[in-house]
Amino acid sequence: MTLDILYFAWVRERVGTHKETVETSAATVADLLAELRNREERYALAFSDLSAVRVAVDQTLAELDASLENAREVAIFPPMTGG
Amino acid sequence: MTLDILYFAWVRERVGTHKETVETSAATVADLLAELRNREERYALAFSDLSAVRVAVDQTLAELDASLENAREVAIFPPMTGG
Amino acid sequence: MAVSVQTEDFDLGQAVRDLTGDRTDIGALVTFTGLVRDAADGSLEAMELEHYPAMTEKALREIEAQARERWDLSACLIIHRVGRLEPGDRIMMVATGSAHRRDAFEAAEFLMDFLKSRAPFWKKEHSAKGADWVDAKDSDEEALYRWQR
Amino acid sequence: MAVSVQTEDFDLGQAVRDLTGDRTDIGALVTFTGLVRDAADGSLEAMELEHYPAMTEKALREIEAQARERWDLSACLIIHRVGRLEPGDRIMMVATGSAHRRDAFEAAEFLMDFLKSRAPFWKKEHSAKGADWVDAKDSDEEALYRWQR
Repeated sequence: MTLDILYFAWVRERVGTHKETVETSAATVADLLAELRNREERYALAFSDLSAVRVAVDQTLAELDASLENAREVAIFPPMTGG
Repeated sequence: MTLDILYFAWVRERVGTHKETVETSAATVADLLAELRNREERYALAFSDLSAVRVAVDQTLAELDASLENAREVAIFPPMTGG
Repeated sequence: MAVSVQTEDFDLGQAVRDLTGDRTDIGALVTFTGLVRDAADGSLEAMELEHYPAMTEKALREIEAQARERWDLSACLIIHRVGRLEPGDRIMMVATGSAHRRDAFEAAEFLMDFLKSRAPFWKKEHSAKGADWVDAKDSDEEALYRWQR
Repeated sequence: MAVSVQTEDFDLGQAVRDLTGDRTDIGALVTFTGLVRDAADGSLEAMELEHYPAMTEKALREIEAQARERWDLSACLIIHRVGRLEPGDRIMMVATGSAHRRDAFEAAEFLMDFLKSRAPFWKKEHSAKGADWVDAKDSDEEALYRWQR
């Protein structure tokens, strides 16, 4: 499956890109993060503490164990600081 | 003692005046109200239900048993509806 | 730190600009505006606001002082109109500024709860059927309980 | 019923006038304005607001819909700025209008609590010492608990 992955705030800075397209067979968000962590050091650094990371699947907030079935876009970012 | 008495809202309408000056020896607000009630029917009507009446002594909210010692001005009115 | 009792209308944006100016220590600003609400059947013609002039400003200042004592407020404003108003007209406003939103929200609610039943204003509603003094609500009296300590 | 994500500033008074218009069914209107607060030592130079454009409006609309479901709101507005802001600048505002003040106050607090930690915005603070992403506060996460039912 082809997924667009977006990064925001310090996750974006650590990964070094705002957006990339990946080919993956990850079943869940957690699987995808594990796959990325194993790929390169910069991902391992960005996702070293999973409690500091929030995700959205297709523009909706999701848990780490959320399924990626039919997903088109995953966003990974730190806890939000709006308002 | 000489006291200015002010009336507001429907208390004013029932008493029929906004302000009057009375000569009284009432020790408390409750004494004053009793004195007025005995004076004329319109006061008896205005103060028939003391739970519906609020008072201020010298521009400060007070209880019915508040002393009138050194008081200059007493105001009598229904529960307030500001805001 | 301002209190005004007036017949004229006010502008919410301008009032807040006057209050905060160029300050950079206010992170959170809450306002409440009370407006004349028409009856469900559209029968309200006017609302008349009577007050006790010698006491009103003093009462508002005391309520404001209590709010400033309980919360960390960097700015506070109360404007209350008196006289004849029509449906949709602004009746009054409060504004509270603080470093933190919880202080600003709680202080604004506190000011409103006390203004409702501890400031010497009385509302009379005029309609084709006649004029009636607005009854104080038990719920407004009960709203004060939560601020007891 | 309006949501806007924008770089431009907004005017609180105008925003409220646009929202309420000539309506006469709103008795209570609450606004919250968030402003860039300087550091205690005056060292903050700028705040940069990043967001997730494809998600932001959707998230704000969902938060607004939740508020409208829980409270009797006759008007609701969220404006959130993005981009570079300076100390004292307005960051965002919400406005809630209702027949009754408690609904307007609670809904505004609810909107703020959810905007703080459930809308995709991230703040970065710039000072002479460098730039730092603002940490989410535990207290903001805890603030959500009181809305659970």
